[in-house]
Amino acid sequence: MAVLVDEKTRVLVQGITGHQGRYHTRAMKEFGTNVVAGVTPGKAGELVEDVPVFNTVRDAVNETGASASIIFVPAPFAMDAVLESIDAGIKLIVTITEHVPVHDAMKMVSYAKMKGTRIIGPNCPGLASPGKAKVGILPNTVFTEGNVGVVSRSGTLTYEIVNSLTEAGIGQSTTVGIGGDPVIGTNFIEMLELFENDPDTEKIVMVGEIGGTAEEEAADYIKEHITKPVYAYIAGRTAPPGKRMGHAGAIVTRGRGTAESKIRALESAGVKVAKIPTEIAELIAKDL
Amino acid sequence: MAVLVDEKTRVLVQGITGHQGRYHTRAMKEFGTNVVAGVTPGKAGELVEDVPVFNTVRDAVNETGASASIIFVPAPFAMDAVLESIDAGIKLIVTITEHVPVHDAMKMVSYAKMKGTRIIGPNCPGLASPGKAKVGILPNTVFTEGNVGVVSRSGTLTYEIVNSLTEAGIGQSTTVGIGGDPVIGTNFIEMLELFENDPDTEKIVMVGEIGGTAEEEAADYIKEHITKPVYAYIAGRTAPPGKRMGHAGAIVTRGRGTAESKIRALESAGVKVAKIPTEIAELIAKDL
Amino acid sequence: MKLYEYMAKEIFKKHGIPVPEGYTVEKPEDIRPFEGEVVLKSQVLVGGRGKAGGIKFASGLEEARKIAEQLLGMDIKGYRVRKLLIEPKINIQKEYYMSFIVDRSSREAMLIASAEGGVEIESVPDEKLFRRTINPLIGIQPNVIRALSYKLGLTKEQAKGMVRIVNGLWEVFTQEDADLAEINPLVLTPDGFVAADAKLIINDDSLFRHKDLEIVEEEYTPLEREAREKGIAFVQLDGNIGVIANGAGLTMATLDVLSLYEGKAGTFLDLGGTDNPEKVKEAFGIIREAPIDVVFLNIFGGITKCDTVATGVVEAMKDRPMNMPIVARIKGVNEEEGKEILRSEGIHAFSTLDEAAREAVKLAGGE
Amino acid sequence: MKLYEYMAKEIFKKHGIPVPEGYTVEKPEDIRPFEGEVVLKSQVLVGGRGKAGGIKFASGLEEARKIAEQLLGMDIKGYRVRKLLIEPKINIQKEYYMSFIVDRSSREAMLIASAEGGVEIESVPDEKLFRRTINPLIGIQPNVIRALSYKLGLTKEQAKGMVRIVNGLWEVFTQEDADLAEINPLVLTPDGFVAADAKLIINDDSLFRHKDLEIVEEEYTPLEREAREKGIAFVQLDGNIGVIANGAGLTMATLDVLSLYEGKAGTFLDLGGTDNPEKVKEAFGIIREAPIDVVFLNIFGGITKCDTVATGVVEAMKDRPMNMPIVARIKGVNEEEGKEILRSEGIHAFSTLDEAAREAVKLAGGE
Repeated sequence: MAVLVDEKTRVLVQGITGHQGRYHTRAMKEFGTNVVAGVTPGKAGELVEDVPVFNTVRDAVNETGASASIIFVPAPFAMDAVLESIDAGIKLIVTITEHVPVHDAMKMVSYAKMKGTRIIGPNCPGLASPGKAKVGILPNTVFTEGNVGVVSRSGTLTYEIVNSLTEAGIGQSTTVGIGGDPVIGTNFIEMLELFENDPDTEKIVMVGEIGGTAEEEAADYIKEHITKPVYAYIAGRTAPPGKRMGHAGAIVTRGRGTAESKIRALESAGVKVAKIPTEIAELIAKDL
Repeated sequence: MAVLVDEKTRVLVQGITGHQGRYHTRAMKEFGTNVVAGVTPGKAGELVEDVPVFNTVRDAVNETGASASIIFVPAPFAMDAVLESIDAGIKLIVTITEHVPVHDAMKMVSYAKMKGTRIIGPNCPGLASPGKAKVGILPNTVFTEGNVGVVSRSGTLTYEIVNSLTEAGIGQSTTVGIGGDPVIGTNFIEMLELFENDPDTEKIVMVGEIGGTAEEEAADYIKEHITKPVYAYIAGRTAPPGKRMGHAGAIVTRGRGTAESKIRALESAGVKVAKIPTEIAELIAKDL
Repeated sequence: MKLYEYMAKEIFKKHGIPVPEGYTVEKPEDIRPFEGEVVLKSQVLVGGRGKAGGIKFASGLEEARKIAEQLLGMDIKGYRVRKLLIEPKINIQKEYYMSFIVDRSSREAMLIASAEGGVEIESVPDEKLFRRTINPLIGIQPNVIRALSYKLGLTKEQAKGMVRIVNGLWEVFTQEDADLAEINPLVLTPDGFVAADAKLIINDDSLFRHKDLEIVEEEYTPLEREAREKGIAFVQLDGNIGVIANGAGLTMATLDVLSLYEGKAGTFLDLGGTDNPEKVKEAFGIIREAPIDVVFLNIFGGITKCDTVATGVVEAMKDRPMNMPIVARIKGVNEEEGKEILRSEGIHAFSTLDEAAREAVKLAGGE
Repeated sequence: MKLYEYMAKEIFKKHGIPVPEGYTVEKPEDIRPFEGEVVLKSQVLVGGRGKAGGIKFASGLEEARKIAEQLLGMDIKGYRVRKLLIEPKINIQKEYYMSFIVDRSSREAMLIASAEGGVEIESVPDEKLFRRTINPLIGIQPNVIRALSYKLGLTKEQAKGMVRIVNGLWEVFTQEDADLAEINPLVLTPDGFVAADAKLIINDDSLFRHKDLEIVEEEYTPLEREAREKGIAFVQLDGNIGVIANGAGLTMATLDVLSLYEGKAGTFLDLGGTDNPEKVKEAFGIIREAPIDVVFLNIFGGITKCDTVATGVVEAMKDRPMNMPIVARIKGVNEEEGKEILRSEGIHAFSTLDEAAREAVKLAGGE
């Protein structure tokens, strides 16, 4: 088992005929993912990496039984693509697209909640369950099977950390990049809950960053509900206030969202917080 | 046990200072219901039947821990009252108000779904679990404790049927009037599911009427999911097409929604369908 | 409330849906000179006007006025033609169907469209229909219009034109609180899509926020209209037993039971939850105008009390005696008191619906 | 994108929120004759203008022009005053606070209001704040405005006036795609509520659908602006190590690790997911303009390949050599090839962030 995606997941790629869509369709297939369909309006009948393309998500679902979708559609059209998948009955939607307007993000997240659909992202690298499936753009090479669940607001930093886990012989159950935007479909708490309930996950790694209070809320949740050991790294200790550090969500405003506050909250919840990214692997190795 | 309401339910009355609100606050209390608060904007501090009145639902919830609400607010303001309760965290909202615009009904039902709140109604008499609590305007005198669950689109007709059950010595677990409007918060299927899972309910009575296809859909559901015996009565066999028979939802349009179609569907799902309302009690008595 | 075609078209236009440039006349001489051909459309609140001869074409002013002469005052399925909508004839390339309705099952709106327009939508096979529920909180989204355009086989250019139509009709449906907003046929012309016909039913319960709408009453009989004004749920039927009961479900059930004994109701009158004697008097005021032979009163007293209803009946009779027999069935709270009150007026009250119904049918001459 | 007060007020007005009737000037002589008193408000994108002397009152034209002379060109917390907003002084009965923000926790909007306006909202104690999440699909409802009015202790008359303000600000927030829409103070005058100040931050990602908005760039340094135009995520900092990394999180982590070894970053430059050599060259083009002593390149090759990034670096150097040392840390896909390419240009590439950071700090003179 793993969380959210496994070998039974039937993946649909929205925006499959674009550069990113094509590239990652191949990469996902190479990872072992069962990519069953693609959607690009007007391109029905084409094949991309042997995957049939449809005009609409509903056509794709009807023909292929797709159960999860990954969105590579440009930001102005991303909400529409997500809503299309929700209405077609897709239950997991991974939104890779960055620069989605925040009001669009709020709307699609509310609508997904109403319809019982889980959104990961936007502005996220997606997720990977090594040995099973990947619905995302994470590099295939860094993973190895195991029982550490990883949840992160960042992309490359996550690959770095997962890679160091792999190099230290520590495998992962599922790695999820939840996205760097202020409004995201699935947050730390929701992922922690999934990992807590996943029999294949024994330890949890949480990679946070400055901005918002998601890490503080996660710390409260960990104190109350998480029995598995949690390790964390928080990026942005030295970021100046008022400056957006690359991610739309990574900003300290009006004294809120500092790394110190997050680290303090996590430590008081019993989480081991690493000082540099690669230290997480060391902290876990020590506990083995 | 009973479904939806019992002795632990803490009831809030929205529109408590109106004629209907006052009258039914007393009637609910006489039934044994724990009515803890009322809301009428501008009337905070008053008492109605010893129940404290608040300006807002949130105030009422904070002060009294109200968990269910009953709405007597006039139709133009009913949606706002329902939304106020949803946002204040109320999880069961019984909307007595009739003539709620259908677009308002659609909106509030969608919003309730997003927020995990159950709406009963609008345009309904509410529900009663004899010996426990009543959140509604059903007459106190017709009920007796037992294990028949009753679900109905109508008001007086339900009282008539419940009364005949009581006279025949057949008690009820919970009686729910789901409302006579085209768009309602809780439908037959959802009530059937609740009754199926309620250990105190052994038999189910379903009172339908012309209009829509809710009874046909319920019949399909019964075939698949309901193991308890179901008895039904359908009103409107002789209603002419195109005419709205009192209830906004009771209309045969374009050949859809006829009593014949409903009766046929229910009978083919193994439901015993009575020819006159009081026959239900006889059918159940025969099976005892 | 059903609107006339010309009213619906005015509203459609306001929301950006192209409609033919027309005007209404009530007299043949009001038809203005025109070039080309016009269509004269009888304004009645009933379907099938065309087949009934209510829609005609004319090539010149004289012909148009002659046809108008025939149409105005004509009876179409019981509705008198009082107004004609005069429009230039449109150049039809293809006819489509489109509507939004309230979908009870999903509790959302539903968009229905078809490349087979101009016919009754019920006759179009399911596989040729585009049906999609539209959540009222999220509204119409581009992906839905895209899917619709694929299903209808539109060209790219046509699909672009469709955006305006779908969004416009959604605006009509939601902002005007419609039960139904329908374009049939939606016509493709060389200039794009045009709503050749328009059907709009406004949700009755929302009329309080559409004060600007002209009230259309023609779909009711005079007696129904009177009841409506008094806030009484009343439907005129074609039997001779005048049914008054309390609660819509119970009133329907009363009709059904009468029919079991071969009786036929002439009215459906739902007193509702009231036991206000004034309301009861008003109800009798309505029902005495209906062409019936017997009154059948069926009351289940729950919140409503049987004795107060009975008092209302007696008062109504004192005001103005009924010149026909009254059969009552009274059950529930204060049943005995109610029966006693009625008995004082010589009305026999039964306890069971069954007995009472048989008696009413007998008196109505049905048995 | 932060808007100037005068721009925000124009937008507020469009959505029905009363604002003082003002105009902007860039020269003192453009101030028009007036009666009574005016306020001259420096238009800068930074809070605390008042305390910094950027807001002044004047009673006559001459005085106003004299004050304008002083204000225009003045420096407020690093921002030059180029424009003044001239408004009639308003009659303040009471000051309130109101704003809509994006609430990350609830993933909905949040309405914040307080009867204590005109001060920093952070300084208002929690129990004096009205806070309510507003779902974007359902929007503002009457019950919320009612609750707000009770909390703020408004009279019935005032509560009526508040409806327009809350609905207007919600319209601004949603239709203009705002991150923040704030009125502070919201002033109660004898004529009702007026937005005495206006703050509006438009969500950067939504600018594509607000083409009509004048672009405000002053919140960035010239170099940041240049990076922005090239689509590079870049922040200017006050240290002397120029950090380039791929991925926002990794770039932040790089800054943090440098700081662990007492080094200080002078730039935050996120290459993003790209390994396009052109982009790498552009990044070097930006960073060479920053006042730094060392470049620190930190690449984790996942999807991005180390060798293509290295090629980009080498090409950038060939185009125009850097006159400072470059420390690289390269890890991941095609790591060895990447290192080899860099070595050919005399750049030493480390495998661990730790080692590389120490080296960079040493070269920057920090150790």
